[in-house]
Order: sequence, then C-alpha cells, then structure tokens
Amino acid sequence: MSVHQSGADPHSAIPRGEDGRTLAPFGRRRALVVSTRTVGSYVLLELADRDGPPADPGQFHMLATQQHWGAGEDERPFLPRAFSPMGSSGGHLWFMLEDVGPGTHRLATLKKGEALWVSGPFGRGFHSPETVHVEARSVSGDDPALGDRGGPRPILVAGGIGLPPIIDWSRRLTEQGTEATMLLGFRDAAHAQVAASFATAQLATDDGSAGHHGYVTELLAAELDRDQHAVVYACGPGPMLEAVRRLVSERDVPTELALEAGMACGYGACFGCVVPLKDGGYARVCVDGPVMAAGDLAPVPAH
Amino acid sequence: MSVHQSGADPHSAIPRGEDGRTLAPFGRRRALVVSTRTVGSYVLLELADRDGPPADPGQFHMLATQQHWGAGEDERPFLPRAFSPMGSSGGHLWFMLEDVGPGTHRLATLKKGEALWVSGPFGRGFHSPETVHVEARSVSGDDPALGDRGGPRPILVAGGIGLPPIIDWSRRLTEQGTEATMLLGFRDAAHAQVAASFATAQLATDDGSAGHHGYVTELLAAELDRDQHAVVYACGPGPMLEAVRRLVSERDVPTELALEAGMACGYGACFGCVVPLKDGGYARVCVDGPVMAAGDLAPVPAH
Amino acid sequence: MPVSFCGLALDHPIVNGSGTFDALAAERAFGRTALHAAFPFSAYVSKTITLVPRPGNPPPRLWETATGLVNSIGLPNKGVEAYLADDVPRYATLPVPLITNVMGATGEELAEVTAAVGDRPEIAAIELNVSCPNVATGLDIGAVPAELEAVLRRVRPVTAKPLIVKLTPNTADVALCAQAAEAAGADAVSLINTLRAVPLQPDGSGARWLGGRQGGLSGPAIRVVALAQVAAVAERVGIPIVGMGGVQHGRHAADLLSVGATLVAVGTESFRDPIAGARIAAELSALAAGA
Amino acid sequence: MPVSFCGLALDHPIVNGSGTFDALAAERAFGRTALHAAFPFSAYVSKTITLVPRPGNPPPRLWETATGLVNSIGLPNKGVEAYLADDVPRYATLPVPLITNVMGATGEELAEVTAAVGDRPEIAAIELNVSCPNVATGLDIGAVPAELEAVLRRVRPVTAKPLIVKLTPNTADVALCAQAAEAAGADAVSLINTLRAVPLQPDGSGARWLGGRQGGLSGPAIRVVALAQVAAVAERVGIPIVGMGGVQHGRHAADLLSVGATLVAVGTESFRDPIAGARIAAELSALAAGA
Ligand SMILES: Cc1cc2nc3c(=O)[nH]c(=O)nc-3n(C[C@H](O)[C@H](O)[C@H](O)COP(=O)(O)OP(=O)(O)OC[C@H]3O[C@@H](n4cnc5c(N)ncnc54)[C@H](O)[C@@H]3O)c2cc1C
Ligand SMILES: Cc1cc2nc3c(=O)[nH]c(=O)nc-3n(C[C@H](O)[C@H](O)[C@H](O)COP(=O)(O)OP(=O)(O)OC[C@H]3O[C@@H](n4cnc5c(N)ncnc54)[C@H](O)[C@@H]3O)c2cc1C
Ligand SMILES: Cc1cc2nc3c(=O)[nH]c(=O)nc-3n(C[C@H](O)[C@H](O)[C@H](O)COP(=O)(O)O)c2cc1C
Ligand SMILES: Cc1cc2nc3c(=O)[nH]c(=O)nc-3n(C[C@H](O)[C@H](O)[C@H](O)COP(=O)(O)O)c2cc1C
Ligand code: FES
Ligand code: FES
Repeated sequence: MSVHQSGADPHSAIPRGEDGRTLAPFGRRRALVVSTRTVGSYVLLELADRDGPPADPGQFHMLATQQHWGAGEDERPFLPRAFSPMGSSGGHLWFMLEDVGPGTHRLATLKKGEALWVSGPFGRGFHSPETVHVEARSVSGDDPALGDRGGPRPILVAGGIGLPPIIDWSRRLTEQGTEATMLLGFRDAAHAQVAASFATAQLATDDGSAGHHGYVTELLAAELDRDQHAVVYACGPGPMLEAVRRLVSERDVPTELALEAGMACGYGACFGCVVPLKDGGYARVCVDGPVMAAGDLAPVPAH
Repeated sequence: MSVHQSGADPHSAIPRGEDGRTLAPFGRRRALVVSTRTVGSYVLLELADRDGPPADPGQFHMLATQQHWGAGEDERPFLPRAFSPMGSSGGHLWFMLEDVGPGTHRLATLKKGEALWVSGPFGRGFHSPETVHVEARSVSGDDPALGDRGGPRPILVAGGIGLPPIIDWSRRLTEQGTEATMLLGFRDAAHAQVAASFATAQLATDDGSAGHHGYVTELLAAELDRDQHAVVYACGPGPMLEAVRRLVSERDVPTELALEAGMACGYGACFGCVVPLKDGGYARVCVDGPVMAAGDLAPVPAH
Repeated sequence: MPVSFCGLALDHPIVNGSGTFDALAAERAFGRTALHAAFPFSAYVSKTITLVPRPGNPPPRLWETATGLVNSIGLPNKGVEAYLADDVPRYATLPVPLITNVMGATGEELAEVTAAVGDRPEIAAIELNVSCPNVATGLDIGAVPAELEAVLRRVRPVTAKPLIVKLTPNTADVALCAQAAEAAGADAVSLINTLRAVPLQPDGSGARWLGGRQGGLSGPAIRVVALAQVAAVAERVGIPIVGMGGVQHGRHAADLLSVGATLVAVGTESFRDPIAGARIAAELSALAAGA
Repeated sequence: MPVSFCGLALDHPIVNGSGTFDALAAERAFGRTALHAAFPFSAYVSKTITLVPRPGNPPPRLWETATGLVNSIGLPNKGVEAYLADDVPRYATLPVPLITNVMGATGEELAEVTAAVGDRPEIAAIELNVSCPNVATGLDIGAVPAELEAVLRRVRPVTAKPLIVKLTPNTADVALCAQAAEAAGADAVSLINTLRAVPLQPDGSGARWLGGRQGGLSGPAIRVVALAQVAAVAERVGIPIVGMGGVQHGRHAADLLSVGATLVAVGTESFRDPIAGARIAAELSALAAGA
C-alpha cells in the first residue's frame, strides 16, 4: 500500500499517521451548527469544529447530537453515525445528509446553534490518480501509460448520498490542477437538484426525470470506452459500488471505492463494520477504509 | 367508603364511576401546550386537553411529551409521570411542576405548541368535609358536631409541590360556599413565591425566609388547638404527610391525605405504587388514592 | 386476524402479559362500559394467583431504566379462594376468554391451585408461573429442565384445561426447559418473563432501591432477548408459543410471530398507553394486510 | 484511585471490556503519541484470541437498540501465534499492563492457548472466555458449573499468571458458576458478557439481521442485569470481580464497586466516546472525593 496521501496539504502541521492519513483528536468534541439548508431531498449542514483538523477527502466523522439523540418514534439512535464531509477547512465542516432513519432524521432537523458530538476525521481517504494507477498496475511511477498529462484521468462516480466525498475529492483535485470527469447518479430529479452547481458533471437518474435515463454505471462504461487510461473513484450505495467493481474489474481499471457499512465506533474498536476481501477474510471499513482498492474486494454487500 | 364525590359538578354529563370519581377516557390522548410560566422555583403549564373531562380536585393525570421523552443526560424518562392539576375546566388543564428529575425537567422545558400524551383523570379526589367527618366518626350526617355552619371547617395543608391539588380543592370549596383555612409550607422564599396570590393563606418556610420559620405542621397544630371540629386535607412530600398523619391521629381529626408514589401506569395495572395500610397489606395510590383517609394508613414512606 | 390457540378462537393474536393489566382496576379508572367496548386484548390473562393471599413486597416496587422497567411487585393477590369467589365472576363478564395465571412454592401447591382453578367453567386456560425458587437448590424450578418436568407431571393430570407454562428467561437454555414442558404435557409455553435485575439507590449509598431487594427487567430493553428465546424455543417444540418482551408496536408483534409465536403478549407498553394492546393489534393487522 | 488487582498495581479501577477497544487500531486513528499520552484504561484487555486464526462472522455484525448494541462479531483474530509474534510486543509499549483474553472450543484447546500466552512476560494476566458452546450438550461450557470447574482444573496448572474467568450471563445462576471457578483456582472472575439476542431484518421478512444469526446485547440496556449478577457473585465468592455491563458514567462504575466489584470494565460506551474510560475514571474519583 502507498504511504503517499495525495490529499495532503503540504504547508499544514496537522498530525498524520504512518500511512499518511489525517489523525483524529483522541476523544469526542463539541461542535455547533452554523447553518442548515435543504436542497431537494438532502440537507446541508455546516458545523463549527474549531478543535478538529480538516479531513482528507474520503475520510469521515462520527456525529451525534448532544441533546435528544434517541427517544424518537423508535427510540434509536443510540450510537453515533458516520458521515463524510463534502468539505472541511478553517475549522468548519460541511455535510450533506439524507434522512433515511432515526439518526439522519435527528441530524436533518438540527437548528443553528445546537450542539453535536463529533469525532474524527477517521479512516483512509482517496489516493492520487498516480498512486492508484501505480498500485493497481504494480508498475513504477514512470509507466508510459501515465501519459503526458501528468497522470491518468480521474473519473469520479457518485450515487446519491455518495456525493459528499466525491465533491470534496474533485475540489481537492482541481486545487492540484487536475480536472476530473464527474458522473453523478440519482434516483430522480428531486435528488439530483443538489448537483445543479456542478455544471460540467454528467447526470443520470433512475427514472429519467433528469439527465440520462438509467444508471450512472452506464455513463461510466461509456467514459471507459473512450479512455483506456482512466482511474476511477466511486462512492454510493452497496449495489452501485458492486456494479462499478464488476465493471472496472472486467476492464482492469485502477479504482478506489469509498465504502459504507453500519458502524458502532468508527475507529476500529468494535470490528463491526467489515467488508469481505477478495482473498478471504474481512477488512474494517472504518480503519482499513472507507476508501479501498476495488481490486482487493470481494463482491460488495448490499448493506 | 362514601359514594358521594363532593367535587361533583351537578350539571355535567361527565361519566362517573361507582364511587363517584370522574372516569378517564380509555387510552391516552394528545394535548398541546397553551402556555408556560416560571414562578419562583416552579413552572406553570397550561394544556389544551379538548378530549378530557375536568378532574375532581385531588385526581391526577399521567403526562409524557410526545417528542424527546427520554434520551437526555441519563436517558430516562421512559414511563409517563403523575401530576395533579391545580385547575381543570373548559378543556384546559393547569399544572404546577417542580424540576426534580429527567421527567419533570423535560416537562418544565416544554414550549408553547408542543404536544403531550395525556391520560386521566385518575384516582379518587378529595371528599366533602361532611363526608370525611361522617366517615371518620362513623356517625350519621346529622351529628351535632357538624355545627350550624353546614359542616366542619376544612383546613388545607400543602407542602411544596403538594400545592396544586390543594389549590384546586380550595377553589372548588369556595365555589360551593365553603371558605377553607390554607396552610402552606415551602423550603424557602423562592419556592413560596408561587403562593403570593393566596393572600389569606398562612405561610411557613423551613429557613424562615418567608412567613413562619418552621414546618407547616406547626401551623396546623396551632389551628387544631383553636378548632376541635376541623377536617384536614393535606398534600406534600412523604415526611410532611407522615407528620400530619401523626398529628391528626393523636388528636383524632378526620383527615384526607393526597399521597405520592412512584407510578408506572396510573390506572391500577402494575401494582407498583403502593402505600402500607394500618391494618396490614398495601393500597395502590393510583386507584385506591391518591386521596386516602389518614386513619387507614400505616406510617407514610418517605418515597 | 382471528387466531386459534389451544382450542380457543381469538379475535386477534394480542393478549396481555400476566400482572400488567388489572381489568377490575381498569373498570374503576375508565368505567366498565368503556373498557368492555374496547377491550384491548383477545384474551385476558389475570395476575398470578397463589394458594394463600400475599401482600406483595414493600415499596418501592418500581425502578425505571432508559427503555425498561424493573419491578419487584412480589405477586400480591387475594389467594385462590377469594379470587374464585370474587374476581372470576366479574372477569367472566369481559368480552374475551379468561386465562388464569397461577403459581405455587412446590409442585404440590401448584397442583392444588391448578385443580381449584381447573374446576371453574369461566376459566378457559391456565398459565403456570414456574419462576419460584426451589428451596433446596436455590434455582428457580422453571430453570432446571428435569425439575420442571417433574413438577409438571404432577400438575398436568389435575385438569383437562389447556396448560400454558410460563418459562423463566433466567436459564442457560430456555429451549431445554420448553422441551421439558412439552414432554410433560404442556399445551403451550409462554415467554419471556422478566430478567433478574438489581437497581441501587440513586444517592450512591450502594443500598438497594427495591423493597424486595431484587426485581425483574421488562420493556423494550429486553426485546431482542425475547426474540432470541422465542426463536430458540420455536426451533425445538411443536406446541404453540405466547411470545412477549418489550412489544411496543405491531412490527414487534409481527417479529415474534415470524420467529414462531402464535400469540403475542403486551406488558410494560400498556403502562405507557392503556390501549396499547388494541393499537398493536390494529398495527399488526395493517402489516398483515400490506404484506 | 489506585487499586490492586491480582497483584497488579493499577492507577484506577477502570479497564476496557475485551473486544471493545483495539489499541492498535486506535493508534492508527488517533496516533500513537496521543493514545499513549491519555490511555483511558488502567490495564488493557485484548480481544479474544484463539488457537487458530478466525475470520469472524459475515456482516452485518451490528444491530442497534434504543439503549444497547447487539453484536455478532464472531471473535475474528489472527490466532495465538501471530498475536504473540506481532501484537504483544506492540501492546507491551502501552503505558498500562496487558491482560490477554483467550478462548478454546475445548478444555484442551483452552489449556494450549493459555500455556502459550502464559509464557510471555509482557502479559500480566489472562482472561478466559468460557462462553463457547459444548458440542455435546449445546450449552455454553461456562453455563454449567460442573463443566466449567472441570475445564478450569485442566487449565489452571498450565500457568502461574493470574487467571480471570469471564463468566457467561446466560445461565440460571451465575453465582454457582463463579463458585465453580473459585473452587478450580481462578484468581478473579469478570462479568457480565453479552446477553443472547436475536434481531430481525427491519423489512418485516422475519429473516435474521445478523450474518452470525444470533448475537449478544451490551450497553445501558443490560446495566441492571449486570448489577444483579455482580451482586449475586460477590455474595458467594471471595476472589476479586471485574464488573461490567452498560457502564456510561462514574456513578455506574461506583454502583458496581459498591456491590462488590474490584475493577469495572467499560465496553460499549467507548464506541460512543473514545475516551469514555478516562472520563469515567475521573468521574469515579470525583465521586469518591465527594463522599
Ligand atoms: C464512511 C461513511 C460515510 C457516510 N457518509 C454519509 C454522508 O455523507 N451522508 C449521508 O447522508 N450518509 C452517509 N453515510 C451513511 C449514514 O451513516 C447512514 O445513512 C446513517 O448511519 C443511517 O442512520 P439512521 O439512524 O438515519 O438510519 P438507520 O435506520 O440506523 O440505518 C439505516 C440502515 O441501517 C439498517 N438498520 C435499520 N435498523 C437498524 C438497527 N436497529 N441496527 C442496525 N442497522 C439497522 C437499515 O437496513 C438501513 O439500511 C455514510 C456512511 C459511512 C459508513
Ligand atoms: C398523584 C401524584 C400527583 C403528583 N402531582 C405533582 C404535581 O402536581 N407537580 C409535581 O411537580 N409533581 C407531582 N407529582 C410528583 C411527580 O410525579 C414526580 O416529581 C415525578 O414523577 C418525578 O419524575 P422525574 O423524572 O422528574 O424524576 P425521577 O428521578 O424519576 O423521580 C424522582 C424520585 O424518584 C426516585 N428515582 C430516581 N431514579 C429513579 C429510577 N430510575 N426509577 C424510579 N425512581 C427513581 C428518586 O429517588 C426521586 O425520589 C405527583 C405525583 C403523584 C403520584
Ligand atoms: C409490573 C409487572 C408485573 C408482572 N407480574 C407478573 C405476574 O404476576 N405473573 C407473571 O407471570 N408475569 C408477570 N410479569 C411479567 C410479564 O407478564 C411479562 O412476562 C414481562 O413483563 C415481559 O413483557 P413486557 O416487556 O411486554 O412487559 C409482570 C411484569 C411487570 C412489568
Ligand atoms: C462489539 C463487541 C465485541 C466484544 N468482543 C468480546 C470478546 O472478544 N471477548 C469477550 O470476552 N467479550 C467481548 N465482548 C463483551 C464485552 O467485553 C463486555 O463483556 C460486554 O460488552 C458488556 O459490557 P458493556 O455493556 O460495557 O459493553 C464484546 C462486546 C462487544 C459490544
Ligand atoms: S465501526 Fe467499529 S470497527 Fe469499524
Ligand atoms: S401506578 Fe400502576 S398500579 Fe398504581
């Protein structure tokens, strides 16, 4: 595995781990809601997290509200919930949430000034296109396939609520002078609304109410037809990631998937968040991932 | 036991039980917060309870908030809580609360428009001075001791948060042309503040910061010295009720005590809310009380 | 959702847990008419009755947890004679069949109470509470399969009425106990009863809170434990099961049915909502209709 | 609040529950320096190790309840050989003593793992997880006092290190099991482990949620059950007790100590708050100072 963390901000003094990841402060800390906004089917949440470092794109935080976490209709949540920021800088974190259950519901109804418990950033984020390419091909950094553009073209694929880390990653790539191809899939136009600001992204919806009528993996297949030397980054629900995994493994495209899994702790303590590996056994999504090389994975479970 | 419920409103069609108590609608119902107000150490809560009948003074309701009941600091409350209204009419209920734990804390922080689950009115309320006298003395209704005032003088004794049912009962007595002597005991002036509107009441505080310096039972002893034919009604914490019980049993004064007990259900289902009886065994405060003849009781437990 | 249970035709699968709904007290609180018009359960299970009257435990008897209740009620009851004389005629006017729950400190005593109850035509079935401790071993009779079987072999012949054995959950393998009950001729088993629990005074003194020193945990906190035990029993016995433990919604009842229960009992939730049984029955039937 | 336990001098009474804190993963997430500087526990209990490597159960492995967690992790571990070679040297750099938790499918296997672990000077004490089911009876070895005693008599002689027996709570009378452990030479007992629990799919299909089919309930939901079991054990054995189950605050730890525990382990709460152990130790010491 690579020790290069391509998201690294060179002039920062943020503590990093041996594998380059941004380390989380030990413990949980209070953060306040700065703003909330509803866009289509999603809620955007901005937190002031003065005591936390900015996250590497693809890392995640564990969130719980300080008040009334639980005791709603079904009395959950009890444990904190994992969310990847769509951006983090200057002591602020930006999240995008979908209300799919009691935890996200509570978070989606937060009001300005309310307090959360935050821990993180946790896990391993995305790696640079060069790193992913070199790792996957087991070749050296001056592989001619890297071309003269300074590296393979990154294709970023997001399905639904998989969007936040993809946004964060695309912004970081842009900052580093790399333009990524963005392919975004949603259920319908209401969900797709949040993508309006990504003018250059290609859109697909399951019901055809916006963009391409069909799956985002169809857009990916078309892109890969056009470019043999791409590197793929994808985040989304299990079935979508599994479709991506199959496509890229058939075509042997270097790919990183940002996985989801039910989590209790977020920092490797419970062994609850596992995904099966190609060579047998399991990896913990929270410490070994959430970003993992597609080539290392067995079929991705639906949940 | 008497089947007269002296609190009865003669021109109402409210269903009453065999023992005269106002029956509760079967089930629990939603009620909305109309207003809240803090007075000294207490919170006054007004609910719109369109589907509930007015309570007999001394009856109680079980309350729980619809949202966020529990999952605070210690994650309780889980069960509803018992409260005696300080007034009920026209589909409104007035409560007075002291924040002593997670349930009362949640209720004390309710805001206008928030919803509660309400059941009740439950239990047996206060009985008329005549009834209490006749029952206690086992004499007929034309006992000469009843005097020419139409009945014995009611002395109402409240300790702290025992005030609400005492207020309700004094109002009802006044409506029926009987003026009661009111003796109110509080910890200190901050708690006594809520009694400011009862100009004619005698006040005692434990710390002497308002009214008589000492226990309200000292005021009661003095009143009983003056009047042999009084009937006593008392509500307050266990130790105070026990002091009243001893005093009135030494002097053989007909007395009703409105008891408290930890409750799970409020309607006789759990057998959890018992107080020991003089003749052995236990009575359920929620169906056999909360108002009980002092002469039937063993020493009142502290909780 | 009509259901047949031990020969009883019931309107729906929701009954009450013994000791969690007092129909006579509910008449006093809500009125007889209202209670009978909307009786929440398809059969009424009365609180545990013993041979001689018991006052129950000294207070406090209740301790609340975040999602449960610890009780130490101590089985207060007027004894079987007064129960049969005073209460049964009144329960007989309820719009649903009556199931009487009984307990005895020994097999002998249990047989005696069961026989007395078994004589009464108003009673449709008998539930045996076998959670009382054996004086010799200190273990609950119901926790030791062999002991349980021996007791039931003594009790089974004294009545022709359906016998439901209420198993204790405080055991190593509840399915072994259920098999013992089945072998001894039980017509059904019911579970779970409360989990042994000890709350302490909140003042930090370390003293026990409950007058009865220890109690039993019920409510949502034990729901997944109930599912485990009901599922384990269903895998090993053929007789019907009354499943209970933390049921609050139709979905929870459906879950117990799906792992093998025939009836579902509602206990603690009735304390929060007096008509919880009726609500849950309605939710269950809506789920069934939707499926 | 320094405390002595099985000859170990510990800074305070709060340790972690086995399998609920992975010090090596925590180094990756928080950094070695930060973790070691503020290590939350006064001793570190490592996750259960077995003779041969185990992958653990297929996902899903977690189910959340209102105040608890059901896990079906399935004891994934690299096997004792790799544990001793790779992990123990790293654990040895932690600022606190290391307690290694081991398990075996038979008494033989347990003795073998214990012997291997017992050879290592870095390991201060050994915790025996005896919750594995006996193939013959289907019951957990640890649930049957006689069987437990026989297994421990086999294991006890293989090491001179302190042996802590982690009892299963899924038994009729945990105090009998504790007595058996004491009789067989255990230096301490720890309890409670998780309560057997079965969550179902939320879709109403009745299918099981957990990849491992059944799991164990931990967290605040079981706190009063833990108090009952620790109190029952303390009344019957003289060896020290590590009490655990649902501890979230100093008050909960104090309660376990007051009914007879010498140490208190924190499990599930560490998932909600990575430094819960340190917070609870501080709260406990504040309570002690105030008392
Ligand atoms: C690394 C990572 C990053 C993520 N980033 C984001 C993000 O940026 N934005 C976002 O909206 N979401 C994100 N998620 C997903 C988010 O964490 C989940 O949607 C959230 O945890 C759901 O919690 P809930 O309480 O709302 O719903 P729950 O009901 O707890 O969870 C829904 C899922 O859990 C299952 N489930 C239902 N009941 C239970 C139960 N009792 N116990 C266990 N599982 C149950 C359901 O089958 C369903 O699939 C991320 C997840 C991970 C792991
Ligand atoms: C008939 C009746 C009428 C009442 N009327 C009023 C009223 O008008 N106004 C008013 O303010 N109050 C009234 N009360 C009292 C009120 O019901 C209690 O103050 C309330 O239930 C406390 O709940 P809590 O959650 O705030 O505090 P809790 O902490 O639940 O209760 C405080 C008491 O319970 C004990 N306790 C602590 N923890 C637990 C636990 N986990 N389980 C069980 N017990 C515990 C404590 O020792 C303490 O004494 C009345 C009570 C009764 C029975
Ligand atoms: C307050 C209370 C009293 C109970 N009394 C009895 C009883 O007398 N006999 C009995 O067999 N079970 C009794 N139980 C156990 C319940 O019938 C039921 O088995 C248990 O509460 C689990 O169900 P629940 O979680 O829905 O409450 C009682 C439970 C509670 C909470
Ligand atoms: C996710 C998880 C994994 C666990 N793994 C182990 C284990 O490997 N070995 C063991 O003896 N106990 C294990 N336990 C049990 C805990 O050590 C502890 O006994 C139990 O969780 C109760 O404590 P708690 O309520 O504080 O979590 C595990 C518990 C959890 C929640
Ligand atoms: S969430 Fe606990 S190990 Fe990953
Ligand atoms: S509160 Fe349940 S019987 Fe009185």
